[in-house]
Amino acid sequence: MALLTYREALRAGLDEELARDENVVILGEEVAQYNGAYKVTEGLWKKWGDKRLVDTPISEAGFIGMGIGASMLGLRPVMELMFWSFAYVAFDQIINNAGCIRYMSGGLINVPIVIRGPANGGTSVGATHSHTPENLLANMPGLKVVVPATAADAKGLIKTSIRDNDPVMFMENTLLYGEKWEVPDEEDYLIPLGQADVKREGKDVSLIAHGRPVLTCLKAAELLAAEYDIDAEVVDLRSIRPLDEEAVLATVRKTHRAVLVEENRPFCGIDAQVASLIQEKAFDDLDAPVGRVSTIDAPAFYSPPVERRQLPESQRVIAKVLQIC
Amino acid sequence: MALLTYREALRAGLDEELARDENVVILGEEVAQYNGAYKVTEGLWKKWGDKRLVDTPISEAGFIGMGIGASMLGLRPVMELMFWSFAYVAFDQIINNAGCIRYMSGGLINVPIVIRGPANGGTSVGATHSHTPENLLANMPGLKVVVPATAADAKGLIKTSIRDNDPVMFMENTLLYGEKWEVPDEEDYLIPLGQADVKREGKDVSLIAHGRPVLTCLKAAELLAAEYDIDAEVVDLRSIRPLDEEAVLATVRKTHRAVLVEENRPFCGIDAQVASLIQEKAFDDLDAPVGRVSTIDAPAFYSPPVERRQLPESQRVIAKVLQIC
Amino acid sequence: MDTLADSSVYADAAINQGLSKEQKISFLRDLCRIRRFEQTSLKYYNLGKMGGFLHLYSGQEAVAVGTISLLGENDHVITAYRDHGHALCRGMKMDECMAEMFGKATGCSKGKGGSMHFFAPDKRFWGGHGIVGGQTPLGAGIAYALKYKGLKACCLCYLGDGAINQGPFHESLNLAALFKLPVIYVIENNGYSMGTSLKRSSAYRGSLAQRAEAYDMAWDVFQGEDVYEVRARTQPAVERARERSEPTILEIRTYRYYGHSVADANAKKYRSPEEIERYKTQHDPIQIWRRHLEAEGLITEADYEEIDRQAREEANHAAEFAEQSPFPSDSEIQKDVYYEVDHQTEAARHGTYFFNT
Amino acid sequence: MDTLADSSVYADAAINQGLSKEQKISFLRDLCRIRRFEQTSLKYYNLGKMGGFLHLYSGQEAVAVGTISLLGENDHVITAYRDHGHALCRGMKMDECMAEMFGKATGCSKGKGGSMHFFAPDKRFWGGHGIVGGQTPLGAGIAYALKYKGLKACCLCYLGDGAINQGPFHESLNLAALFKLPVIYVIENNGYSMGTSLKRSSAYRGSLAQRAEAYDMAWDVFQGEDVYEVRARTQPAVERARERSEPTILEIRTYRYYGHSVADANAKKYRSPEEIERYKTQHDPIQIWRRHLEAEGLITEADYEEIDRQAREEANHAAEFAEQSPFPSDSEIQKDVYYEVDHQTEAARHGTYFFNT
Ligand SMILES: Cc1ncc(C[n+]2csc(CCOP(=O)(O)OP(=O)(O)O)c2C)c(N)n1
Ligand SMILES: Cc1ncc(C[n+]2csc(CCOP(=O)(O)OP(=O)(O)O)c2C)c(N)n1
Ligand SMILES: [Mg+2]
Ligand SMILES: [Mg+2]
Repeated sequence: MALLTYREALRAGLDEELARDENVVILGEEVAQYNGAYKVTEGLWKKWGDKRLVDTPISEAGFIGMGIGASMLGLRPVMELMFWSFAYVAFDQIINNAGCIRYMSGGLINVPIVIRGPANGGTSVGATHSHTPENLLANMPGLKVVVPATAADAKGLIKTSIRDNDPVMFMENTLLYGEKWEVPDEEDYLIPLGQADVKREGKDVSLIAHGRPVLTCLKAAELLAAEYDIDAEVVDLRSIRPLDEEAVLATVRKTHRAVLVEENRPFCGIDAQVASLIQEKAFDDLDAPVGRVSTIDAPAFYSPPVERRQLPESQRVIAKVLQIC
Repeated sequence: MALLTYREALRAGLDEELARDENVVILGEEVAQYNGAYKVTEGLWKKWGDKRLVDTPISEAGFIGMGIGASMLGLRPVMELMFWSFAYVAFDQIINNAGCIRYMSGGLINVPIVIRGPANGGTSVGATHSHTPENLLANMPGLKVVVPATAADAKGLIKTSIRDNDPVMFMENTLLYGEKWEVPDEEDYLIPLGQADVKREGKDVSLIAHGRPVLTCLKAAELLAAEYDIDAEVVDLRSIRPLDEEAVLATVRKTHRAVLVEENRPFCGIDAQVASLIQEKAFDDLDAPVGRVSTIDAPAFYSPPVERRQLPESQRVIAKVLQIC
Repeated sequence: MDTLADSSVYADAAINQGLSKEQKISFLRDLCRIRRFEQTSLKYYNLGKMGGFLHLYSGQEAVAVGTISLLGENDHVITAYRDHGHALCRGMKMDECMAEMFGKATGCSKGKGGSMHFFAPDKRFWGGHGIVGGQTPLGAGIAYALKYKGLKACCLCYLGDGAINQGPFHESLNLAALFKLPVIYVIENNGYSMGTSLKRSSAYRGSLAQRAEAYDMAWDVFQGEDVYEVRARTQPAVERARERSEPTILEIRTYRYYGHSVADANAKKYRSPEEIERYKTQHDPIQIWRRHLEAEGLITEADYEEIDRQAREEANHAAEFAEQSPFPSDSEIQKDVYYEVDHQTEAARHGTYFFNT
Repeated sequence: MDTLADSSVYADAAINQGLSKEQKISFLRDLCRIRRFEQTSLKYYNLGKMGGFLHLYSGQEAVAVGTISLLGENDHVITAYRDHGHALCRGMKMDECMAEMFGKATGCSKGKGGSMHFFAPDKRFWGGHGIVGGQTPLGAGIAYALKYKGLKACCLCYLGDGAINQGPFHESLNLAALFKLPVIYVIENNGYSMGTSLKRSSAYRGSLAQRAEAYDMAWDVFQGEDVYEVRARTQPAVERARERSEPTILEIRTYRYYGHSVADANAKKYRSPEEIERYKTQHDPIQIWRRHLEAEGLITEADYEEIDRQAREEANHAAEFAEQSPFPSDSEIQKDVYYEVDHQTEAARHGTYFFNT
């Protein structure tokens, strides 16, 4: 296995899919000549040229809508949002066109697009640039939502997402781009959507998360083991819609306690749905209420040290675990 | 008390606030000369003239952003979306400008706007016109969200919303516009935001809802009483953010069972949050899992008879109650 | 203004000179079919057989018939919610369209789309879109795909005069001009967006189409009541798209006889009855075309009556078909949401897709 | 091109003829203050004292200084994330601005906004906005409020050359022209949106400002390196707004010395070092203005050095102030979200506002 950064793993996935299918085209602001604002697409323009890597104007509604239209004719546009926060200027195109056209046409059309880019806080870019809209998008039947937490998952999931015939919203994390993980070397490393991953086995409590909070949970789990003799299981949802409900219920049935950790703001966050699911389908398995740890409920604070504490830190995860264990 | 339609009650509220405060201005497509697509503003242009009632082009991002800008200088724009479904073309203005400017300015600015219009299914206008985005908007700290279910609530809440110094998202219902209710005659009938209303007292199970599903619950409650001898309490949230958590917990502590009913699509719907709240804060009071009844999870079906069944019907509410009682 | 005389210059245009008698008659047939289809829809809508909105195209028929008549094998069409005319011109059947409006399982979208959402990808017709202006980036995207695939082809993307003030349209114009996309934006300027006249919704110099200059794009503006004129003035744009892969804005002046939708309670308030009457009597696209064909000796009055009768009959038959078709079953609700789920593919083997409560 | 000679026509413009020595020197002071403020920010940014992005305005100073110098009591300003120059010109203090970038409680936004989000409503400065083009409807709205209140005033709304391709900007233009709003859109055309040159992002005829014609709106395009020129060419727009309540687009050609933001790894790839050097030596707004004042005998070289020294000192002092200021406490996180909650009003007595987990 090679040690790759999250960014390199994504790039390798994109590169392989560009090679595999000539209908794959990468569109977005600064993705080509500039090599990507966060360098995910570095070198791809040089390798694949103007047709496959396309720099767009700052017109998210326009170019995402354009990609949706092109996908109806069989292209497979992979569109980069420099930040997922900018999705809101294109929200109608995403919800109503990508999300509804298949349905409204009675299944005559499908929209095989991927929209990808970072969605996270923690880099002091302020309220408008720190949105994590996975809950807003996963609310919409017709869309799929994926949030990889490691380099290997990033690679396996981006490849699957590009091959998927439905619109996939793929959310990355600027704080992970430079982090390294082992990534399997196999020719076609694919991870199916809808499959959670137990990132750490444990028996006392389930920590369920997606994206960077998975790493926070792993850190918390180590501390819980070392300092409190609590053996936490860490489940990475990976894919939000489809959601691996089985895996969620399985871990809860095993540990009987769950703490859900996410970067979403809490009101109607992903973990509201997961908590609702657990209490509905594993009511009798629960020995305590499901705990939640989210971003502290306010727009993103700019000031670096404060923003760090606004995010779900491992200390807050531990405190919540201790509260219910 | 006068018997008014929901539409008339809203209009009376708007009219009174136009009279009370010269900074109140109503903006939107067809609100003035055409009298409103759903006739909510009928007669107001004739009475108040071009300055106070303003027809806009079909530019939701533009005119809502314009209203936000004007509100920073003290105007109090009340902006009609012909359907809340069209909010998505203005989503960035709503989330990032209305929702974040106060925060990013450290409290120097406030945005006293109201955005109002219908958000509901049930009239066969198809997937793109049937969105109920209260969950998406209430996710955002900085925004307030209100969903009145009766004429009296509509009047009392629209007046409060206009006077509120924060941005209020006010969601009405085309199926209710023509329905009649008693509306108090008092000079200044105001209902505070954040106050739920027990629309029917009961002791066996709590039906918690907002908007038109409140009426569905009332109907279900009658049937439950008549046919199953189950005495249901019906709690109308009225305001989603702020949310009357006390009222939710109080009714659950009283009945020990809850069924949540909404028109939202289920994944991360309002009721995911309410279920999460109940299981967290009233865990030991629950005798059964919290049940949920939502719109059947798909984009809105056009065909009238099918769409009716896609929405949360009283039969589905009753079935869910019987399941947990 | 004598429309017939004026338009002789258009009749003589090369693109019209090459028309066969059959083709010309088929245009008349299409004009009549659209009109009769909509009159029948209106009747059943008023009988409560349909839900939602019904936006009638009556009065604007020559725009769809004229522009779409120029298209070939690889050309594509997309439009807004006032889509009956374009759909029929693209070869969709009255049966499937009428059944769609009745909300029946036999509808073109299985009853999931309704009047605003007719689709026929096999006929290169991509809807039918309800969000004002929302289809305009899709139109650019279709053109993008055509160019990507190296086809000499174009996409006609229609929008209303009110839709031009949606931001995504402007983003699309810049993209189309910058990337040289073979898309033709056809503004069907019927003078009103719901109850708002053009002057009250748009600031512009000269014409709406002239906004194209902001993007250094070609444009034209003309009347849309005479199929000859529509074809003659649209053809250069089609050629520009096919041959040079360049976009165009066409503004075609037209008129709708009915209100914005059938539910438009003010239909006769913001426009005078005289104005409506004038259009119906002096500018009706069917009658103008019919007079052309009669003057050219291609049809007699009886022929016209017969064509119209057939159109009416076809529409009535479609209504009967729709009436007799079954409603979709409830099990249809969660179909056609995800391709992979519908096709039970490997990709759909994991996880929950629908969150039923 | 000899800028000084060419610009004598601007120096002689009435609006510049009326300037006092003090005013002219104050412009020099502002130019230097912006430059020094940013150089100091850059230093501390590179030391890791700030988070997020730092978009420097260096090279563009004459645009903010020139345009804002024309404003009076009731006029307003709003801009994008490259906001340091406009903020200082509007009278914001270096201390509060620097502290904001350091994320300190003493910052103008209490450390909640950062570099992109300076605000000073008391100085009629409305930000500092991070979403490209997102401020443009707000600019129309400020103008709307001015008109509503019957004030003879204008709003200057700045945006970049890349921002013109955001749909909401076009919606704003139509609204501004249709409603006759006293807003002046100033496109600060520095030739690039991040790494994308103008030609690769925008299709246009003649100039970006000319897109105004699509809305029958007035426009002008000119160089932004000489305060005289900027004032002389901006003044008619200000008058048009104040006297006739009509909007304008001004495109002001300018240049940024640094990359898009300090994090721009490619800052020297998409532009040649020669290009950057040429601007710095031949088109620097500070040096151009300084030479004017020296040529007019208003200042000596020593005066300039002293003004510049003071600016540097002020900036250093601001950094010290920022360094020594405390960080906000965590209890600040849920403040400034809702007005009613912050003020503990009657309106906030009911319900839960924050959903803490
Ligand atoms: C974004 C959006 N805003 C508002 C509407 C409601 N609406 C539907 S059609 C229409 C008028 C459009 O007029 P025009 O573009 O001239 O087309 P026409 O109806 O005349 O064909 C409006 C306001 C909508 N569907 N979408
Ligand atoms: C809607 C949106 N899309 C993308 C971005 C990322 N972004 C920030 S600035 C910028 C370039 C803007 O260039 P321009 O308008 O020319 O202004 P300049 O930076 O040159 O002052 C981009 C792409 C954003 N902030 N908002
Ligand atoms: Mg129209
Ligand atoms: Mg620029």
